[in-house]
Amino acid sequence: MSDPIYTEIIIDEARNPQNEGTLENPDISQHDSNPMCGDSITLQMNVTDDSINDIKWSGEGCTICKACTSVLTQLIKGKNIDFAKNLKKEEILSELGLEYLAKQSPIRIKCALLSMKALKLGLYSYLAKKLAGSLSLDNLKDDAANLY
Amino acid sequence: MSDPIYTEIIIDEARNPQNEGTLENPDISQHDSNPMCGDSITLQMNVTDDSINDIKWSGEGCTICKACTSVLTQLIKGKNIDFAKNLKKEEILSELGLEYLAKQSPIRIKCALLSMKALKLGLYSYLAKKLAGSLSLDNLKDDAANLY
Amino acid sequence: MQSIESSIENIRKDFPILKRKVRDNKLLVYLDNASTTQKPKQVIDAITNYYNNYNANIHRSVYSIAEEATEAYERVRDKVAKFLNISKREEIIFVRGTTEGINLVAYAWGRKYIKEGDIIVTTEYEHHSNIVPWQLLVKEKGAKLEYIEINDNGELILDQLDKYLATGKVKLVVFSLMSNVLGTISDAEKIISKCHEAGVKTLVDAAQAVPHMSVDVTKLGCDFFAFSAHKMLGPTGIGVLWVRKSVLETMDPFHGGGDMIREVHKYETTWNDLPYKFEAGTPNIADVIGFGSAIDYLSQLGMEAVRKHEMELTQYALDKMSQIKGIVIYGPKDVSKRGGVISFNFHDVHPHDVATIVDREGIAIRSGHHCAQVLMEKLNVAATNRASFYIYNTKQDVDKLIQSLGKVSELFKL
Amino acid sequence: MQSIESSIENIRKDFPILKRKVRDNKLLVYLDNASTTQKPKQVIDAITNYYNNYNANIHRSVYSIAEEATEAYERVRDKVAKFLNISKREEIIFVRGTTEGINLVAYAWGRKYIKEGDIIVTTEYEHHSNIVPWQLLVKEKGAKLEYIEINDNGELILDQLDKYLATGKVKLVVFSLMSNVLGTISDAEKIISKCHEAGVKTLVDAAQAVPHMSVDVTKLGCDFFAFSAHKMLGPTGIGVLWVRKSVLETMDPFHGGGDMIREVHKYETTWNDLPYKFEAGTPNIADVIGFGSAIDYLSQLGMEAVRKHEMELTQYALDKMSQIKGIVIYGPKDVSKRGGVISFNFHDVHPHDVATIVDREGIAIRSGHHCAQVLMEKLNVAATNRASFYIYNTKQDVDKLIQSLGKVSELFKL
Ligand SMILES: Cc1ncc(COP(=O)(O)O)c(C=O)c1O
Ligand SMILES: Cc1ncc(COP(=O)(O)O)c(C=O)c1O
Repeated sequence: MSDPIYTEIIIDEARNPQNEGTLENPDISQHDSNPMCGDSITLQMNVTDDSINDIKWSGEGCTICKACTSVLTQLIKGKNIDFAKNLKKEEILSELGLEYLAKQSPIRIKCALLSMKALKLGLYSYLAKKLAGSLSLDNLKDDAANLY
Repeated sequence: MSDPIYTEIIIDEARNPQNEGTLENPDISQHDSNPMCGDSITLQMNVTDDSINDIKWSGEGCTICKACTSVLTQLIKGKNIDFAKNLKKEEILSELGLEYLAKQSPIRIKCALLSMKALKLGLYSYLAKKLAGSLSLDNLKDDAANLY
Repeated sequence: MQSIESSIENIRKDFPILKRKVRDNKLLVYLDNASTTQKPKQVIDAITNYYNNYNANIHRSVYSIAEEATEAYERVRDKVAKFLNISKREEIIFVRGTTEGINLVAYAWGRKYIKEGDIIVTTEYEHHSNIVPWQLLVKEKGAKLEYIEINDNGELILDQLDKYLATGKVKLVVFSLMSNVLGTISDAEKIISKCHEAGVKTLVDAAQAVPHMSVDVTKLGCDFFAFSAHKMLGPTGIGVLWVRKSVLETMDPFHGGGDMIREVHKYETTWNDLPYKFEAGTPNIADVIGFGSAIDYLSQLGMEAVRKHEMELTQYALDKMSQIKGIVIYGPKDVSKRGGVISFNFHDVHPHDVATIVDREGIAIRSGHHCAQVLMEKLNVAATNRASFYIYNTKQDVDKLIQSLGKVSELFKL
Repeated sequence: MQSIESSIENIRKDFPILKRKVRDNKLLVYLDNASTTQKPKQVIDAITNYYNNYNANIHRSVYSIAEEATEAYERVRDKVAKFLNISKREEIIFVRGTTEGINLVAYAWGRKYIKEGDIIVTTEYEHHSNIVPWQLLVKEKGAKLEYIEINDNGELILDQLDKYLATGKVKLVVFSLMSNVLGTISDAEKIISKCHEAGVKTLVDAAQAVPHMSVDVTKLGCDFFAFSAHKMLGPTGIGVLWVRKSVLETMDPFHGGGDMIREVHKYETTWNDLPYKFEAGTPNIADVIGFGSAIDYLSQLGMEAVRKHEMELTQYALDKMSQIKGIVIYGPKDVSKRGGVISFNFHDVHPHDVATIVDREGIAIRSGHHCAQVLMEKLNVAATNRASFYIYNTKQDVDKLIQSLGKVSELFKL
């Protein structure tokens, strides 16, 4: 039987995830959880000059959740906020060969994208505080709401 | 087509019901209604020396309800309380040839027995007040509850 | 879009119960559609197919049939959204029916926002489910319930709404989009725009409207909107409460339990996203899926065609019935202002007796107060007879009813 | 009474879904019965038969099919009464499920009788539906929620109940008759008798018990008792709340609407007899009727036989599972003290991953918090895997599970 989900890459990524931990005084700290399974992630970021110069995550999650979170943090780290704002779910999924999850498994897709949801919500709160009232932020909240 | 329910007897009894009206100072006055159809009957009685020496009814009802109420009041009037306490539904139904209602029409049976329910409940309240605490009354409330 | 009339034989074939014989071998003529409608085999099959092939609890598990069930369930939410032109799927809450929907609003919104001295306005032609929850609420809160009365034509006297709104105390106006007794279609646009101006929230009881005419919730502009699947070809036990998102977001949860939570701790709990916050416990999965088929069925016919068919039948029936000796017919005369619900009485013959006599011919009409006792009091009757139509009814059905009603006049020598 | 084992092939034939192939053409092995059970064709047929032959609203009309529907609906109330040894049919209220049943108690009894400073006692192994409604209630009333903890064997530490009762402030004790995660069967007799002595009311969540063992409500002696049809071969969307009559009579109505009233006037309303006072609106008629068939099916098998079959399977599974590398199994070891629900975890592999791997073989187990996050916190895990059995499961099903769990150890190199 083929088990395309549990490839060596994913298991390894989840076993040795990058950027696990917490930040001292994060500029952004966003918690989110999946009420179905209990996956629960906190994402923390430091921002300098519109650039995400540090990112850490902590929490509990399944192999898919952890692997995706690890990949997400690697993609984001050092990039500027606009990059993170516009990051698409497909970019995370394709890194791990999980594109088909979006179609085949409406339930497991939530594991894969939980950290992305936290990212979008965290950015939303951060930017909303900075630029209170700016309309250009609305898509972030919607993005988060419509991820899955 | 045969219409065994709407015999001339029943239509006549309902068109010219006996004992319709109200009493001045009734010893017993009991209202009951059928939430399904809106049938609504008040039964009033005067009791002297354990005998029901007057009985009147008022309210709204269908042909079956009115005919049965008329028959019930005729059966009860002048009888003693024990007779009324022990009156069986079959006695009312058979007077009008409606025995089969109990089996065939669980809904219309309520029309036929609404006044009997009021009778039993009215007696219960009356006797309960007189002989507060007496156990021998319990069957009346149960009778009323289990009529249909 | 095809007319219903031209395809009625095919439509009737979809409803197995229409072949049913009742009483002395009489073919069933079902004219109690305002109470509940019959179900096409497509709806029944959808339920059976769920149980036979992918029955599983939803939102909770990763295995194959659970995913299929979750997908199918959530797809119905999208169907409801499309059917009623609702743009946000998360505004749609599945409930048991209109009654639960309205009670949910009374508990989860009303108990939070209705205060002593406030006024809730309802109407004289409401179903009990749009009166009793408000009676309970105003009693608890020391608020007041007021009624918009109806005129002799069975229409709401909207000037009375102005009077209540002018007090500045009204917090909520509730009304039925179509009366289940008189058939009257409320002037929703006017009511809601008056309320908007006054900053007052509106609840629409659409139990009789959604099944019988095209409804656009976005255009309507109300805040709460409830209806039942079983009155529109769907299964019993399921219905919809729609709440405008900005309002829904301010509401406390109703039932506590599984699926409506995000995180439960011993002494504190956080809530799930909308709409799940309001769908506690295992939902009625099979019937939601059956309901989806009912929406498909109606969508395919087209709600304009449904409305047209019913208007024709109603006009035909009103014309014929008004000629029967001793009959009184309630509600608007103009079929463009009413749905396919005809309430009537015979002088001196109780509706129950009428229904029983008609039933002997296999014809199912309803007699009683139709859960509208306030209206009965207004009409000064204890009960009425009611015939109500749907997509599978024909002029022959009406003819049979008329003939049978003639017997009533005869038997009771009217 | 025949054993289930001897007739299992016939039993399995009654469940159409057991022929279903999932994923890569694997035969479905359904082991998520604590979540919801599969339905025999008898239940599905009862629903279909209702819609095809006598679909009508109940309690309201005099025509033939309405009478048939009313009869069939009410007969199920009698079946429930007989199945659980309840002597008064009017104590039985049809609700959507356990969750609605418990919430009904919280609203219609709790809001009336729970006051500031009162204590409600629940347990650490409750389902969210027996925690969250009480959290909401105590928050509203300024009361307190306390927990009976569990010991290492997954059993309630009943001394803690004594401690709470000794305060004299406890008004209600709620507990699950069988844990949906650990399978633990509560010592209901002891709990209820302690509460009786203290004059404290008790609520039993029987969602996991009624489907799997013989229960005698009269003997139990509690005041409230709730369970769901969908966990005992019945349809989704229906369940039962039983309330002792002397308590039910003191309760305010819950939902307002049709059927629960006696007389509605503009400003005051009187209530219908029990149980109708608590069944507002069109009920889930079809599913009540389907539920009746489920009760018939289980009665015919005999609940003792059901329990025996599950004990055998559970023992078999516990023996085999405990040999798997890297596995932890929760709950009592003694099968006479537990139901057929086995929760387990692998060191270092998240339950979601386990369920997904097992699902690839067509095996449906549940992974997650099982709506018991308070218990998860106690067990110090985010989630567990859970396999749960029912009458159609076989030792072969268990073997397949064991084999597939072996693959987890392999894949993750445990
Ligand atoms: C012990 C227990 N209580 C309550 C429930 C809730 O039942 P339902 O979702 O049918 O309302 C469940 C099932 O999920 C359960 O296992
Ligand atoms: C106008 C109206 N509102 C509400 C209801 C109640 O709907 P349900 O009984 O499905 O909750 C009905 C139907 O009985 C109705 O006709």
